[in-house]
Amino acid sequence: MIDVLIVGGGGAGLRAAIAVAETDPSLRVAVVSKVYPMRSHTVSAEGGAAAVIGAGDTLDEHCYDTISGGDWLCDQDAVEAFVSEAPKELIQLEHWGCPWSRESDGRVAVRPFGGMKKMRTWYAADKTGFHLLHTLFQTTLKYQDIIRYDEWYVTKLVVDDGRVHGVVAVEIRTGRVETIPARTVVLATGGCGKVFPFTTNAAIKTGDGMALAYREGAPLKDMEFVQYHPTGLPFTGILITEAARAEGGWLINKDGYRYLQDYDLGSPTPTPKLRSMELGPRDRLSQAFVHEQEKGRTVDTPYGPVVYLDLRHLGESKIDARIPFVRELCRSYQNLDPATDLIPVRPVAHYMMGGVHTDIDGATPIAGLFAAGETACVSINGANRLGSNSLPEILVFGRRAGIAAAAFARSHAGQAEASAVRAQGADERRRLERVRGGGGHGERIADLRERMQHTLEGAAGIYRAGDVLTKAVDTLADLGERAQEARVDDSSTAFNTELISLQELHAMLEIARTVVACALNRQESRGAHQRTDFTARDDETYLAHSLVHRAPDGSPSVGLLPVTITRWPPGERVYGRD
Amino acid sequence: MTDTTEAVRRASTRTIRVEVSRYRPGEDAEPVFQEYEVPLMADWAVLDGLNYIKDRLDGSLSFRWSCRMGVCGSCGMNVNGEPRLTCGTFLSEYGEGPVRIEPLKGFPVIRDLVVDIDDFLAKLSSVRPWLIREGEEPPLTAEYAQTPEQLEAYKQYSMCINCLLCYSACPVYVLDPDFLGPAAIALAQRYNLDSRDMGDRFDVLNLEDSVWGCTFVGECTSACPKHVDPAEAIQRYKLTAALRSVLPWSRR
Amino acid sequence: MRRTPEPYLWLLFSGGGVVAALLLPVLVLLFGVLMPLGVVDWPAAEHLRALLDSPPVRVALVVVVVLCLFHAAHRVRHTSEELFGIARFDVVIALLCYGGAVAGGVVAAVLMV
Amino acid sequence: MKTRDEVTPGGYRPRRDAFWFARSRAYTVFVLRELTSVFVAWTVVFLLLLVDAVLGGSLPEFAALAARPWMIALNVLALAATCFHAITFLNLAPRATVVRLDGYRLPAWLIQGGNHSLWLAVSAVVAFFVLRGFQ
Ligand SMILES: Cc1cc2nc3c(=O)[nH]c(=O)nc-3n(C[C@H](O)[C@H](O)[C@H](O)COP(=O)(O)OP(=O)(O)OC[C@H]3O[C@@H](n4cnc5c(N)ncnc54)[C@H](O)[C@@H]3O)c2cc1C
Ligand code: SF4
Ligand code: F3S
Ligand code: FES
Repeated sequence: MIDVLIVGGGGAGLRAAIAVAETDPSLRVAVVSKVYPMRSHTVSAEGGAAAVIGAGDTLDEHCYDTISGGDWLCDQDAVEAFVSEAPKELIQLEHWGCPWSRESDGRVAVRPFGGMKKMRTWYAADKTGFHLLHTLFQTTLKYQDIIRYDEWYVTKLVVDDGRVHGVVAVEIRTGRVETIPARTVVLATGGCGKVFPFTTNAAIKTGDGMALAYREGAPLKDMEFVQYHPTGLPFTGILITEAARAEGGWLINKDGYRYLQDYDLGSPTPTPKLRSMELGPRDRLSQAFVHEQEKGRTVDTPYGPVVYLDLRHLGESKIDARIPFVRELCRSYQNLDPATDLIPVRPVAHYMMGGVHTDIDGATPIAGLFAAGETACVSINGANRLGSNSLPEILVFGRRAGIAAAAFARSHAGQAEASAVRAQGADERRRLERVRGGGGHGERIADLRERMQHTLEGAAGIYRAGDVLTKAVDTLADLGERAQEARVDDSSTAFNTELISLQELHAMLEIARTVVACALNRQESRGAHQRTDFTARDDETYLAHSLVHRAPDGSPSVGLLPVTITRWPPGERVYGRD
Repeated sequence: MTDTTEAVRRASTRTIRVEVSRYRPGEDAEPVFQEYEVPLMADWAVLDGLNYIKDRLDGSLSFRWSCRMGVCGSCGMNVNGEPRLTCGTFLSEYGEGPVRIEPLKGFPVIRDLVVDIDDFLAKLSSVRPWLIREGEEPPLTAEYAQTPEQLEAYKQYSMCINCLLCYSACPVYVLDPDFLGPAAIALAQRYNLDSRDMGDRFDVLNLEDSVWGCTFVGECTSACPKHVDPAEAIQRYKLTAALRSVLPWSRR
Repeated sequence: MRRTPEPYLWLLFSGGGVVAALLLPVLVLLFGVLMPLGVVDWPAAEHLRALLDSPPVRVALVVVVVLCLFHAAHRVRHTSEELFGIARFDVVIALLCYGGAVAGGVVAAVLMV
Repeated sequence: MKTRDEVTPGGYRPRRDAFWFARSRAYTVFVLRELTSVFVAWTVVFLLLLVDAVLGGSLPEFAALAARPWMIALNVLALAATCFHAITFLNLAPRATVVRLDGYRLPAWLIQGGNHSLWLAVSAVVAFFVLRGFQ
């Protein structure tokens, strides 16, 4: 019997595992991950991690930036906890060996970031997530007792009587389906960017954890808030980090004009100014792109309209010192050199602000079930996450969830395995074996996936409209049914990736429906959620989280939950004017 | 890749032949090549070609991938005889084709293009790849100081994405799977050379199957997509270990 | 901890590699190619003898011979194992290779005293 | 942290490739580099014969042996091999000896340049001592 079973070996999952191992070495901890932990998507985070360290910066300012950046939809108690614990977490990472970039006197260096009033973003060149994840992974190797289930895919949470009892998972390598009983489960499965066609997210970001919890009755929160990052490479969707703008990069349209000045984001200065122009928040920058496109001031390419990111004036040595990965990516994937060429960029789906509804310790409404990281919604990101807040978030709340789960496991020890658990496990095994046995002769998984992605992009992109959303509700429900009959070519038990892709498709369809339902329900514009038919923010009705439950017929049913406001009453979001 | 049908609709009619090694345990005695015609798109990486096959032609093809930006390390395969990251190798590099895709050499094949890397993970942990400190853990109020020069001393060795191309390129490893191998040794050096580390990995590195197994073929370094230069890491440790052996009082 | 002779062998191998690199090409060039071809004349026997008579040169020669032979022995051992996949006979091969080097060293020493 | 203990099926292990060294240019160059050591050994043997001849007063016989065509051919090969050895060995040296001054790493070309200059200097000195004998 596992005491704390962590689903996900990314930053949040590994941080949780270490937290449990450190608080109580007698507990049995396991990490189940569908890819080897160091392949998790945390690895591709580039820009940095925010935490107040420097003199002249205060916790309150970080809180304010986060809350105003989130258009006042953040729970302020959660933000305060997050901001005050973030520095400790980043120092802890340093003590574990993370190669943070340094000042010449040996202190950790910080850089500016979008929407932040102070320089507080720690970075390891522009491979912050890579170094963070590898440091965490290598540190976990120290804890001999943590059990790893590498390349196991969790298909179901076993929940009985409002309490979690473990998971059902497939060992991808052998195809064996096993029930892993556990006193507590921590979901740390990351985001769901793959519900969109054009995304910075890796293939594995399919929202599995959200779907797992949602199917068992846990609500999802704020699913309409999807972040578009303003600077993705066309075609691949590879991210050009915000650090490129923080180091002084400019966004220009086809006339070479720094167009952000036309969208209430301040006026251009030669060197970057905090909370202004290119260092405005992502939602506003991505929205500005859409307006430029409408004005015909973007450049058409085979992969859609683009604007340019101009780094040429930074010079080769600064680019190599601060953002070498940007140069590496541009060279290999775009065949250009940012030191001499303009980089074509366009907004790209990047981050899910919403997720499994949890309290400040990662607890969900299902007893024993916790969630942390991008898969959870605590919520500190509100209607728009600030760049570099997510990495500290996975650490702070990964740790909190781990500790809370450990406490829960201790106080609920000695519980026997229920027969209901075995029955659920057996049902799930039969279902999976049926699918693998050549079940389904309908459409191809890839076709259904593309239909879903396009439906979602059309309905729940940067701008949304009620009528399109309404149509999307039906399209997605229909796709959900067709996916039950999807064609599976692969009947092998060994490393059957098609079986996994189908499970991921089911999860994504589940998530996509909640995104559309929440977007339809929120009749206002706030942060990353912009309705063309309700253009104003409406604090009267919608200063509240969306909470979506799965109805017995599988359709999402949306309600509202008040936002926790402590010290920062809702105000106007001001960028570039001070 | 964003959208295959879109892209393919815009495509020219040119295609390229891709020969993929297929192996299903229990069914095939040994791998066989299967051929597919894939649209030859200017921007397509080899991985995009494989995804095209999986999505459109044959859903039963198995391979690993994730980030599609050269940083997760999961898509290493043997492309026309060379170990490559398939997300960073472009079909257009192979002109008229054909392109031959095989699993990474030197590892047991689990299925099609998927190899067993558990042995590498065990090796990775064996070198104690974490920061070793002595004494009390200091409070979480201040970082350990480290100057940019001290960072530079090990930075390169910290860039390894565990893609295993170096193992596949190293004839010593391919002949002798017990060899600790380039990436694991480079990682040990990453910590050895970190000014914050107080540990000592002499016991695991100064072994016949460890640094002394390397005959300095140097192909690990040529294959490495992240410029880690494991060959250098190993030779440097040979010198360290040799000096330490003759001068027992000299540590590091 | 398991003790291994490899560090010492490697030091001998490396030292031999350096010595061989610095000295051998010029020596084969002179004695093996240019003189036999008549491009340069053979030096007088007495001159060479005089050179060899100086004790430092004698000692140096023994050292050079031993190091270079060790270098060769080490490489031949590893390469033959890799080339023919016979690493399981390592002990025998090592004995043969290093044994040869030691024998060469003994011959040199005998000549010199 | 450890992986879950389970016996998993072995998977397919390809047979040993007997001709691996012919599979890529780089491997072939590597094997050639290693095989220079055979000529290093030969050169040492040749020099020992020379020393023996000098000390035993049979230098003319030795000179005659050395002038046989097959002997010259062998020594031309030995010359090529020892030069190849010298170049590769001296070029690779900076990989093991990373020199740092003031925290900055001495570039490889500097060390290699130094090594090669040393090689030339030593060769010149040796040639000088050997050839000084006949003027
Ligand atoms: C390109 C890019 C750049 C970014 N840059 C930054 C940045 O500079 N700063 C910042 O703060 N944030 C950044 N972010 C956001 C941040 O990286 C992510 O939000 C964060 O890493 C998520 O971490 P996680 O631990 O929640 O999930 P992940 O790292 O995504 O891990 C998810 C884990 O769950 C496992 N898993 C998922 N489903 C299953 C299943 N069904 N069964 C078993 N295991 C499963 C996976 O194997 C994986 O191990 C960036 C994101 C992207 C995409
Ligand atoms: S050293 Fe280079 S080739 Fe080897 S695993 Fe690391 S990144 Fe890959
Ligand atoms: S290729 Fe192999 S032999 Fe050594 S230098 Fe690299 S590990
Ligand atoms: S897919 Fe991640 S490295 Fe290629």
